[in-house]
Amino acid sequence: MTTQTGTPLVEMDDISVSFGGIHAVDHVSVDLYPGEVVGLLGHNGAGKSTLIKVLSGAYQMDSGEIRINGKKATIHNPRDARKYNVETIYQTLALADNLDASANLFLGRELVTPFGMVDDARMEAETRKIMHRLNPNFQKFSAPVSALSGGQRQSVAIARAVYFNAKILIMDEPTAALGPQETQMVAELIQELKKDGLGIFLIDHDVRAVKELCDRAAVMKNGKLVGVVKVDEVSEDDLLAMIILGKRPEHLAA
Amino acid sequence: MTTQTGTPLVEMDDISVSFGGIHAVDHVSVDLYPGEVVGLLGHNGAGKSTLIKVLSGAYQMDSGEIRINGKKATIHNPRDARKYNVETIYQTLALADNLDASANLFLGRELVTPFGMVDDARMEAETRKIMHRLNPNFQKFSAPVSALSGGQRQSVAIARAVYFNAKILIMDEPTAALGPQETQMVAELIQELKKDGLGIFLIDHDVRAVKELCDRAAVMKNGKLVGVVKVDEVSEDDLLAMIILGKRPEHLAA
Amino acid sequence: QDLTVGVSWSNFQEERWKTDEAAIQAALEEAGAEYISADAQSSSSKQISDVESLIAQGVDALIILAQDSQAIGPAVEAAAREGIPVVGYDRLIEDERAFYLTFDNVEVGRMQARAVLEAAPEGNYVMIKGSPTDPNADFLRGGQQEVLQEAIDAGDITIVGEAYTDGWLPANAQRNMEQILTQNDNDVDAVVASNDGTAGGAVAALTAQGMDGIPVSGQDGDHAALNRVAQGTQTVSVWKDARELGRRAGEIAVELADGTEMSAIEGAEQWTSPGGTTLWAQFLDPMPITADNLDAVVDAGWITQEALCQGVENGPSPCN
Amino acid sequence: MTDTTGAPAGVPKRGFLKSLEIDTRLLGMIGAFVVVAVVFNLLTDGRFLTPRNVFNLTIQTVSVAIMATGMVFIIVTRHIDLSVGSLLATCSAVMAMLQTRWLLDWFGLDLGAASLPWLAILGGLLVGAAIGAFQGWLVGYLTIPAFIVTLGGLLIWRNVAWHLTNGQTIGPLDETFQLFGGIQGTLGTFWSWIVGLVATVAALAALWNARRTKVAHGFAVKPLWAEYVVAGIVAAGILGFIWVLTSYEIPSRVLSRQFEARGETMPEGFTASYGLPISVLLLIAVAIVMTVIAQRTRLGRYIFATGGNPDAAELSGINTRMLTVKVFALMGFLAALSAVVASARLSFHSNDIGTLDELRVIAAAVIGGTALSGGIGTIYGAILGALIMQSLQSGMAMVGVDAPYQNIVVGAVLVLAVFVDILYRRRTGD
Amino acid sequence: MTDTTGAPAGVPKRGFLKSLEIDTRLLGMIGAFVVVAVVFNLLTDGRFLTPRNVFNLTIQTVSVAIMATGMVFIIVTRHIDLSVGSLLATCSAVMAMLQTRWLLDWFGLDLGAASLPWLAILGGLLVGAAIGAFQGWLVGYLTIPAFIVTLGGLLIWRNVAWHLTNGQTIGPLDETFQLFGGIQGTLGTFWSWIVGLVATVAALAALWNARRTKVAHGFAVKPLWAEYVVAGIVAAGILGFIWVLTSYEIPSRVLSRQFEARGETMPEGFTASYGLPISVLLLIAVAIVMTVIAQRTRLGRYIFATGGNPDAAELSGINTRMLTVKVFALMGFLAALSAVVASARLSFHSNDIGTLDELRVIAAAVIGGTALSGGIGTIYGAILGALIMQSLQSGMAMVGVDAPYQNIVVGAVLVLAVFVDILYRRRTGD
Ligand SMILES: Nc1ncnc2c1ncn2[C@@H]1O[C@H](COP(=O)(O)OP(=O)(O)OP(=O)(O)O)[C@@H](O)[C@H]1O
Ligand SMILES: Nc1ncnc2c1ncn2[C@@H]1O[C@H](COP(=O)(O)OP(=O)(O)OP(=O)(O)O)[C@@H](O)[C@H]1O
Ligand SMILES: O[C@@H]1[C@@H](O)[C@H](O)OC[C@H]1O
Ligand SMILES: [Mg+2]
Ligand SMILES: [Mg+2]
Repeated sequence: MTTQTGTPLVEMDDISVSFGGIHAVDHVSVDLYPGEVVGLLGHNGAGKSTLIKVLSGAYQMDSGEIRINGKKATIHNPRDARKYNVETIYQTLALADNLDASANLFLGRELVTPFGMVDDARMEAETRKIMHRLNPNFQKFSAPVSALSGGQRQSVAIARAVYFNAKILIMDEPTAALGPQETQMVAELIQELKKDGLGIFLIDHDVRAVKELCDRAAVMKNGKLVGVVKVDEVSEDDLLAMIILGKRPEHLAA
Repeated sequence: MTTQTGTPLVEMDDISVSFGGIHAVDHVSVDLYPGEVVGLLGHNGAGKSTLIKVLSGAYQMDSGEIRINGKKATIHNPRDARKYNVETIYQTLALADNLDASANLFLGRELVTPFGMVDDARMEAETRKIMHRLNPNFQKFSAPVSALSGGQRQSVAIARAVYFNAKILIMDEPTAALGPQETQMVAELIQELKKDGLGIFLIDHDVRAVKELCDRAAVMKNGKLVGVVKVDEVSEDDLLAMIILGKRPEHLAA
Repeated sequence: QDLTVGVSWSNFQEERWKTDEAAIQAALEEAGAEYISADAQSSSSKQISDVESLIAQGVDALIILAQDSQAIGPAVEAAAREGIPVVGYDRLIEDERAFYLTFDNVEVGRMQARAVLEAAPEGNYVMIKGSPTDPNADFLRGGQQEVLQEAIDAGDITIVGEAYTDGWLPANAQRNMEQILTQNDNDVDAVVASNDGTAGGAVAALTAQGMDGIPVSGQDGDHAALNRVAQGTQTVSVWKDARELGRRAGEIAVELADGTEMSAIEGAEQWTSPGGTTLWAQFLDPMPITADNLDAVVDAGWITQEALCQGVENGPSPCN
Repeated sequence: MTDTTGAPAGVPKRGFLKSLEIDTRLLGMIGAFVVVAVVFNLLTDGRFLTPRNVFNLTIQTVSVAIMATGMVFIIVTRHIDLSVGSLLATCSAVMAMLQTRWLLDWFGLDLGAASLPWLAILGGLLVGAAIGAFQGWLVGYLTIPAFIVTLGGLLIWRNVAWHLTNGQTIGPLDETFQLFGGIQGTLGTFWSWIVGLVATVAALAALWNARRTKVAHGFAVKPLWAEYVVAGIVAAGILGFIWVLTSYEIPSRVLSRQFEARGETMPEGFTASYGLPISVLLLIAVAIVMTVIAQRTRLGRYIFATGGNPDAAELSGINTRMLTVKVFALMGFLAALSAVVASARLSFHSNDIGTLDELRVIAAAVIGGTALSGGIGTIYGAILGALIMQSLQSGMAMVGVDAPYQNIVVGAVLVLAVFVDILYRRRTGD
Repeated sequence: MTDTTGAPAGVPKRGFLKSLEIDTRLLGMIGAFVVVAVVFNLLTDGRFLTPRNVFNLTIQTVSVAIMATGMVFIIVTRHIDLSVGSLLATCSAVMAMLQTRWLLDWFGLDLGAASLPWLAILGGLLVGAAIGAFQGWLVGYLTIPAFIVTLGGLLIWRNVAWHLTNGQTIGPLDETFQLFGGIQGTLGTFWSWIVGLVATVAALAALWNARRTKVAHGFAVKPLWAEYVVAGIVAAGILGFIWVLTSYEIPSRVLSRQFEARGETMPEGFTASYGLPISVLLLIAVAIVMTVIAQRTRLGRYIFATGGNPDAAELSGINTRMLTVKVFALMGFLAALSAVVASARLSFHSNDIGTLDELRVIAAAVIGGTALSGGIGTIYGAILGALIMQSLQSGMAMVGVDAPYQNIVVGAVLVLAVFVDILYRRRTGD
């Protein structure tokens, strides 16, 4: 199916998750290589968010196995995921509304002074640096993030995910709330991170964007994996057909 | 600027809103004719949501005037807006998570029996009908909407806005969470509603979609109106330039 | 035939009631009767339920420590319906069908004031009252006033501060006392406190001003209070020997259950309450315990000499 | 809210319980109650489950249960009311003063006048609703958190009551008024059975009607045999309850006194029973009205919607501020109604009336499955919760557990009940 | 959290207050306090603001204020603790029993042994922290709402205390132990000034250091003159407070007794003052430690993040369950510390110690600006809140207002304070 060689960065093997009887994810397997972007496509409620939340530690899987660099990984909570350098940009952003951008950016990984006190000044300086690169318009450094617009908040969430030397990045509709300029910046960012050898799972409803940004695309329907395809080998319409009909395109069917 | 004739359905005239010193919307005027779709574009935090929330009664304006069918409208809260047949699909959806789809759809406008009791059975039957048209896959009628996926929830929110003979429809990024098939259905829906003579404000980040669906586009930057253009007279790049540079394209500048 | 006697307590917050309970139990055991009980936790409503439940358990006689002398009525009514005799314990029950066994609360108030007045015949007085929601607080205060009235009219004493103590809490009494002292620049000569807990709070406030030793009253014979009497920081604790009261209550309950008429109870007298109800009653004498008669509580086995004299040097007998 | 299941019609095999479509939470609570009752019955040599004790228990439960139904709405809308005990005291004080002093002074009515109790009750209910509405206004319009408003209320209203009565016990209350207290006012055997039969017929008709509506809209219905089983259980429950209450006979002493009072002599072997107390009838009426409000009216729908997502409710055009006023006013009204029952039962107004009731009422609602996070709760649950708590307390008192230990047990049961509820919700994925 | 303003450096004109960058909420609360103080001072002919009464007030405030600091963290994380008063009683009972019975029985220590009070305090603090941690575990790991857990705790721990002491008043407590009570243990003039000076120097150094850090990172700083004004206010505040406390002279009655006890006679005209009470010093230490935790440690950051958005905190890798345990354990520890102060002040343990303290503590935190919706609150606010409430109660007691009316005023002030806070937040857009 894929011609990548070597050990995959992530292997999600036969993962199942159900919520009180509903099979949200049903024996799904996908993998991800370093420097690769894998798109996750599917209708609403297909199980995309649920699948990647297993990897980011937000949900527990009922069965299946996750391997990272070929070794079995045990991820019970977001802290575990961070240990494996898995960073996530959630669909819901996951920001503490009452804290400012820098406190959110460093949440859970605060910089501290030699006495173990949090070093707000240094964190704010770092935040200014990274935000400048990501969103030069961003100025609201000392306001609580509740005062930011949807897109500004998203910028903070993205900054947080990329700042900490992630190896595996999960982006759940990262540009859903973004304007065209910001969307463009995210696209550039993804290219850059790719070059640095990160593996990226990208959930996006925009088939065109997936074709542009991703190497491979995994399509889900009703919790089941329809198939994983190389985006170069399929057309936008092929992808749409997979999403809607839940079948691999004819010419790849074998 | 626009060649529409007759009384506009909605005139928002010189509207300003500020939050503790921040001018979120700064002397903005837009109008909307029956059977017309006006797109609202702008970077994140440009003030789009704030502007339309004034019309839908969620926020109060600091200054300015709203006219509906040429008559001054006083909209202090969402109830007032409903009186003017303004319906809104909010960016945050605004569903009561603990109620099922039909209770949400009819929220605030329940069908009642002759004795004034709410008529759940009739409401569910109605809901089944409309959801079938909008999203044939939708089955979860008796589950609380908290158990629905993002897209399923969005379907409910859309259904609610169009069911009640809206005259003015506000859609704040209605397809942000939707899959391609669902997005397509919303596009078709917009066309249909247009034909019925509704006026629609559509906020969307996707310039291509705006060009396809809208008659005119209003672009905002930093709370100010950059300009209102007919989408036929501008290219996608023109629109992007307006969004990013905050200037009307040269050939329309006069 | 085995008798069962039910006791309905109003609460166990104050230290004394455990002693009362032990005494009642002992008396009942001696008479071969069974003891069952319920605690209303300071709620007159719960007390009605408690009595109903005791009746449902088939008691032959009831002893009731009423939370509220009037609101207990339906409980007495319920007992009467079943022909079960009732002993009103310690606090009045306004109902002629109940036998009243008590130390008179108004009398307790009088005793408190009397002892303080004796120690400080003139000067500025502070009245630390009980909980505003406990009717007893006003009975006590009434008794105190009776005794003090004459001296007040004569201008010998002046009441310079007066405060209810929310929930009888010592901490509240302490704060009120501190504020009254501040307000009067310490120009206070005696404190009439309505029970030992509030007296403890008042004494703590006085100690802070080096004023411990001025007359202070209390009641209940709490161990800590008797210790203060021995130390000289409290003048009087009106001791209602709960063991005596408990013993009598047990005995009377058994007699009534056996069909003895109220009038035939030894020591019973006809008495008319301030509310105008005439009922059969027996009054035990409360005993004001001062430095002069501390031996009484030790002799009675109420408190050990060791506990009474803890930290006391050269005190009154028996601490010398 | 809706009680149709999502499963497509005609699923071949369903479990027995599933077919009955009875709320398993309800079953669980009834189960818990049965366990408590049976254990205490064993410990008290069968005294706990005598008609007489059941009669006592229901009477003892009424006052807290009435308020608990109102607390369900309060908690569902994400608020809390810590003032109910104090509010009860103020209403009780008002009613007591009205019937023993004020009405006499103002209108020159005589003690014992027939209108006296009714005017007093009316006054009390008005005061309760007004104070509740005022607190609701502070919460809804001034957006002060309910916790604070009612914590303030807890302090204020208890002492207002004290002020009104000058700290005194007021009474005895009017004879007619006392009928609401419990044993002082009961329906007797005949009328109890009439009420029982009417209730049974009404319940069966409601079941039948619900089924017909579903069929009319083409929704799935449960199998007919299940319908009959449910109907049977409901009928048996209602009639059984009446049967137990009518089995508690009036002590012959009381009867003979009644005959004496009428100047007759009691026939040999004459018996009569108390039957349904008026206070319990009042509770049942409150339960039915509140359930209808919750499930069948817009008000109820809005209460639950607001609890689920206040912003969404507001954006949907619900006047959530006014709603808050209404919910608190209703709570105040019910507190006043409880005050009637509580003070009638004491036959006096006492200073301490209602003390700590806020804790009991909240505990009853929460044990009954009302979620503090809002949006979830049932009226029957709250009433059952109150009944379970009362059974525990009465049972322990009968067994002779010391009050401090009783409190420890009640505290532990409260925590445990909520924990079990959480586990249950997690399992069923609610 | 961070205290830099977002305004770009060098904005030309700013108002005076704005330049000082002093929290206007703090100013508001201090203003409210000043109004209360001045009004009572007028009503009491100048007695309210005497050094003596200020001294009393601070002592009376300590126990509630210590717990209020812990309650801030509890409420910020969107929880509530209704059990603190009962917990205080249990800790107090444990400490009283340890020093008067158990330690004597177990280790054969003698009454008056030097280690006795310390072992007792240690035991009490451990018990407090352990019970707190247990409640936190129920809340954090078993996900039972804190309202329920601590409502259960309210019932349970008060009665556990009763059980431990068998319902008796225990005391008198150890002399050394009593030093924590307030007036029984004070620093005297000399040491009070030493403490005052050290505190002043430390505060100025902290201000200076904060400025340096900002400059180093190139952030905007306030003008130097503003820096000096703030420094001046801080120094004046600290030293003024010490000055007031050291102006309260020990009544000569007490002094002469002390001389007598030492077998000396008091020199003519000899005076001495109390100075800073140890209990107040303890409160100050608690305030500083808690403020540092809130603003400068990860624990504090996580507490506020969790309050702002619990899900986000969890997804950010914060162990919010463990955090809950820690926050409740801290609350338990502080309740035990308050128990030391409260029982030492009474000089004995009484059954009902701490009754209703939960209300006072929550009220103090909330009056001090802690938002019940979580994420917002300050330590200094809670302490000021406690002080304002205590001033009201003590002032009214001085003026001779009856307890019931005091409660009415306290209830009304609580509601009013929160309302003003809401208006303030709305205006500043927080
Ligand atoms: N916490 C939950 N409890 C119950 N059901 C859930 C929960 N989260 C998701 N589901 C269900 O699991 C299924 C998959 O949901 P998921 O959010 O993974 O879909 P998705 O592919 O991300 O959809 P979208 O594109 O709309 O975000 C849906 O049917 C949804 O209703
Ligand atoms: N409730 C609020 N309080 C304070 N500031 C607000 C509030 N809502 C919006 N703002 C501010 O107002 C400005 C406009 O926000 P708005 O949500 O209208 O932007 P938008 O154009 O809808 O952006 P997006 O595309 O990200 O949704 C932003 O700077 C935002 O920070
Ligand atoms: O003995 C006292 C009792 O009479 C009163 O009612 O409550 C307080 C007790 O101290
Ligand atoms: Mg998703
Ligand atoms: Mg927006």
